[in-house]
Amino acid sequence: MAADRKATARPWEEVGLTHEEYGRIEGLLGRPPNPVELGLFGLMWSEHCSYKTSKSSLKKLPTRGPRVVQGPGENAGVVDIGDGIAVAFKIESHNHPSFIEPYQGAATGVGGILRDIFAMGARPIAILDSLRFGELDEGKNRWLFGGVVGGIGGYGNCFGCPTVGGEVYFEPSYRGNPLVNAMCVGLVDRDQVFYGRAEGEGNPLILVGSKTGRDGIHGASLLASKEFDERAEERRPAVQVGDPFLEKLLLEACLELLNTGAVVGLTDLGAAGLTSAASEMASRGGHGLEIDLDKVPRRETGMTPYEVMLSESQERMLVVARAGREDDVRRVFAKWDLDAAVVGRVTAGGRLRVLEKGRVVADVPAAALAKDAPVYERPEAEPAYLDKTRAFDFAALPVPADLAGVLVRLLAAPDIADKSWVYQQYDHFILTNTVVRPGSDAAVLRLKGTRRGLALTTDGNGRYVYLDPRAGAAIAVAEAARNVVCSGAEPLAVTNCLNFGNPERPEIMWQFRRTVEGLAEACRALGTPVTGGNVSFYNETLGENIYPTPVIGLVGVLEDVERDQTTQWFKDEGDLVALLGPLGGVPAVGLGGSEYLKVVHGLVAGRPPALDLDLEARVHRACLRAIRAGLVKSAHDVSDGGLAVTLAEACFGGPGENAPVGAAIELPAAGPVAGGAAGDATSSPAARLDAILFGEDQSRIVVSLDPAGAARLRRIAAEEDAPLTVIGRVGGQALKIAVAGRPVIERPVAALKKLWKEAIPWLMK
Amino acid sequence: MRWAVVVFPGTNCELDCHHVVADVLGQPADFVWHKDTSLDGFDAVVLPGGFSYGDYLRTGAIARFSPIMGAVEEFAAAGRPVIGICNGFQILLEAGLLPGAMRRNDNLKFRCHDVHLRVENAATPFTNRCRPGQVLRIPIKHGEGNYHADRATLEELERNGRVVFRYVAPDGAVTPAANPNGSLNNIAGIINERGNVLGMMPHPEIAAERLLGMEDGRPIFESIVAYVEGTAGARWVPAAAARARSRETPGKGGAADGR
Amino acid sequence: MTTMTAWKARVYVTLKHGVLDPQGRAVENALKVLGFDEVGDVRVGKYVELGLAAPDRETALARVEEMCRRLLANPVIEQSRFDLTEAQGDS
Amino acid sequence: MTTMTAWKARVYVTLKHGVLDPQGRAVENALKVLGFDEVGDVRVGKYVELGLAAPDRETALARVEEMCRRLLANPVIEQSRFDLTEAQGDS
Ligand SMILES: Nc1ncnc2c1ncn2[C@@H]1O[C@H](COP(=O)(O)OP(=O)(O)O)[C@@H](O)[C@H]1O
Ligand SMILES: [Mg+2]
Repeated sequence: MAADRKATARPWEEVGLTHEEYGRIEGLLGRPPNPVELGLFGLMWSEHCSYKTSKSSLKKLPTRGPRVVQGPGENAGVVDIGDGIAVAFKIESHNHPSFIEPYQGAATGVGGILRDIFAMGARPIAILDSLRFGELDEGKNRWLFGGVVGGIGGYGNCFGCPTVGGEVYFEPSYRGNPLVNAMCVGLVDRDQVFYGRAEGEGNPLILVGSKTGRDGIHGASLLASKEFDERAEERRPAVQVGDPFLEKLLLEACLELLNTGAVVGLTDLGAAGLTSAASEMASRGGHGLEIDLDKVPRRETGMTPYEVMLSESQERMLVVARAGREDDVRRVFAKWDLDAAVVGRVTAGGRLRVLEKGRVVADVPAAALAKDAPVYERPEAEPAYLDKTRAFDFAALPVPADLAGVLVRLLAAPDIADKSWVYQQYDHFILTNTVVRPGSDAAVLRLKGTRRGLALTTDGNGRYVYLDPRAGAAIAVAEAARNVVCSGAEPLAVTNCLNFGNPERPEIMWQFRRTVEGLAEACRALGTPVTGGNVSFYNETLGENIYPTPVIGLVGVLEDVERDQTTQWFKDEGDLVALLGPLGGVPAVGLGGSEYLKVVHGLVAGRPPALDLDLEARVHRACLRAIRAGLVKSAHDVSDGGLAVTLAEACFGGPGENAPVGAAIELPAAGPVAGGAAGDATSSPAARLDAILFGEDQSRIVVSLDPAGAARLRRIAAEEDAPLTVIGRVGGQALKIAVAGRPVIERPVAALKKLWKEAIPWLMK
Repeated sequence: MRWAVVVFPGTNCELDCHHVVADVLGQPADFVWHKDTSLDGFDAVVLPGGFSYGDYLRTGAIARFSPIMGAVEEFAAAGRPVIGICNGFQILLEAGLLPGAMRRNDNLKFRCHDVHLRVENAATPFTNRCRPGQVLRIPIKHGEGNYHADRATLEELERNGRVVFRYVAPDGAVTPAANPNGSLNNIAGIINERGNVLGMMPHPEIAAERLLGMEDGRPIFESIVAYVEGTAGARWVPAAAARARSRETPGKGGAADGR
Repeated sequence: MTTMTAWKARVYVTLKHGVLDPQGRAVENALKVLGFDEVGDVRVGKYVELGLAAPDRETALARVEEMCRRLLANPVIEQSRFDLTEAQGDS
Repeated sequence: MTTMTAWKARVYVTLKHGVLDPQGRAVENALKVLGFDEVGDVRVGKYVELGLAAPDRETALARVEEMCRRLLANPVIEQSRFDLTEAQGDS
């Protein structure tokens, strides 16, 4: 027996399992596992691979819908968007590897999610990235930020898939544990979707792509299933290096191969390498697999069975081909100068048998690895901090005198400031589909050969979720959908990445469950089923947890991309500016957890903005109808920084013809406030200037339109029962805002834009 | 006419170039794999952008040894049009079909954004549909576009109208701020002595459709069509003649001093 | 005041053993295609030359060592070594 | 048949003097920011290690020389030099 590790009294500990879990393995096998088998279980039953803590909660998410072709459980979700086209998409985290080696960690994160997409037979057409770091005044955070952005660009640019959107936030809570989530979207013919299934007894199992080395053994999976401590440095060799050049060849070879009809199923090798790919393929297909390790092409000599099975070498895929078609596979891969080695075959009976030099080194039921990990109902407890944050009294908060100064500070805050420092390092044009590039609410891509388009976005606000996980998670969905609606698309489906602390702490578990409930509720209300996602626990260093951070990736469809695509920038002098949705103004409804509270008052307090999902849906319908009717020249949702920041951003202009332009805005003292606990028809006396200008009340969109269309817009809003207030006009060089007839802000747009644009480059100098 | 779009391992703008030629201009176009050795039957060759061989060692350094490059050299030697875009430009430099070399961008970052290009020579096979001095808005996306050549080469390029595109401000002024990568003399594109091989860092293929918000790249492809089909005026426009025709010749001391 | 000497350091940075070196592999293949069949084991790394002033060799060694550790090499995937010589002329 | 010896070549490629080195400049600035004020004249180049088989030193030198000329360095902006040692062990 080629044992890699010395037998110890408590063998389960070395592979990160508990004594009970070890007992369960013995029960499933009917004997004690040998060291190789135990290693396989250790990885597959890790939190990262098994979802043992999150599984029961995730069942609450709505996953079905008329357009859903494939929900959670495969390499990626798939939705049908009509015209015979389906979209495959998925988001994944690479938080821990990126903390250890930001460039390679982020790069291999992108590499992994790309493979998930082409494993479905889809050609990747877009990448999005959702990032969280500690604040940029600290050198280490700048280093991480720079490295991660470099790595995402480095991989995506070379691979040749545009990175078209994403988000970045900076909060002290991510200082010891940055978040790097990458989403990929691909296109596939509706009836050409491939699945990661091993079927057909006797069919060959073929390992293609890169050679196998000792990269990342115990890498992603174990790292992501443990919290960080001072010893994190010692695990450094676990870091993998990506080769985007090879992955591009792998993509082309795989797509070419799928066209030959020689393929039964394929999957990518990600966390837990061959072990995970093989056991999942076998258990999904209801078959077994036999793998001969001597056939695995290797980069290094002297690798043990354990190392070969667990290697996380990048840029590899596992193919189940039709028997007799091996040469077709070899021929295609030879053209691309890639390895393709038959390493085994599909068997009856559902066992994963691993051989080395003719001897069986592991023999376990594939489903035991892939499906039979224990499921935990971990204890939960409401975190104590919530008593304090909820009790926050806004009455004691002074209203700043210099509101224009507040606007300037918000625009220069890194959370809100221009992100072109990031996305200019990403090729966002390649594949010639980018109709709306990064910088507007959502990216818009055309779909060649159809009239349709896709709108893509990622959203998530950890601060809101920290203050109320259920509400914060619902807001993330609502905001993502709103961004897509503003761009002219109908929200279709959601993928999500749930980044949390250590779930063995009851407070984290409480946050996690409430978050999933909030997601489920919002996805139901907005008609956007969840087709997949990823859970990343143990985002904690030395006992300090990150904000609970669900990140939503949302895909929307434009009926007619030419007609409907809409950006956030004001277009023409003389256009009307209108607010679709409530006016806001009540501090307790809109200021909790706001950027204003954080930047100006140094507070993270209150409850997140109240969200009425029914109102949200009505606003979306009204906006989309107005866009499709050709009434809307620009649409921008109100989010971080509130109405004043939204208006300023709308004035800044975008690429090409969208030059900066001013606006004159007249706001009433306060309107009726939308639903939510505190907000029930509270009348104007409670309204305050800071809440009117910087409150992040939900369900709001600023649109601009030709005055000739005002009556029609009013009619649409009334029919959809969505509040609508005309608040001003586009024109001039300055952004002027008056409330109840009193001017409160007047600044040249050029000056505001300069501060907004230069903030991040200046910090990164 | 028939277009060849050459694909090296790691090329990734081949679909984009093919799309523009075939779908936007409606021209016949084929992919040519780098292991092929012939360009017979083609009238124009595109070396698209991307990361041939991962940009390992140096950009274009390995691709230049691909079997197809022999055919590209012959094609060029026969006076037929070859356009190298971004990585294609880098390959042409490494192959010695164009003079000079690329260094990393001066800020060491990959840069993807629109730039403005001034057409310095409008009488080439690649620019005959542009006006002399016309300012085009076309994006760049590269990490190594910092053009370098020794002084003598630079002077020769400037003197003979071989600097075809220069990075400029939107109003056409040559300024340091308009230079995205540190290229000498703000050079964005150059042509060989004979005038039939162009290398440029910006990507005209992603700026050729109204729906994508940029159309200034299309005239470059249309110019090649006009040239090959003989509707560009003269069938062949040598560089010196091109200079004479161009209303606006670059300043004597090179264009670094603006216009 | 101590008198300073001018030193020249040459730093070689390579990937650690076992770390994938895609660049090395690509260069090796290219060399073979060019007919250098006798070549193997190609690794590509970084080479940094720098000048520094230090009162004595020990100090110079310690400083360069520190530069490697803090900036020039990425200890997660790279290793480094260096030579140190006294600079001739004004260097 | 000639007997072959295993050699190890270390190739150093740098930008020619007079060619501005953006990477060198960036590293120099970064070193200064980290407090290495005594540093100057930083140049960043490439370092290639390779193994080769050749009957004798002269042949090995000539082959590596040729590799540099044809592939490893771009003569327009770069210069290269190399060391050659007999490889120990099986290398
Ligand atoms: N990490 C990133 N990668 C790519 N694009 C980004 C990134 N961060 C922000 N962006 C882009 O910048 C713009 C503004 O981002 P953000 O303020 O988060 O938008 P919103 O609040 O509308 O979701 C968006 O177009 C977004 O896609
Ligand atoms: Mg938005």
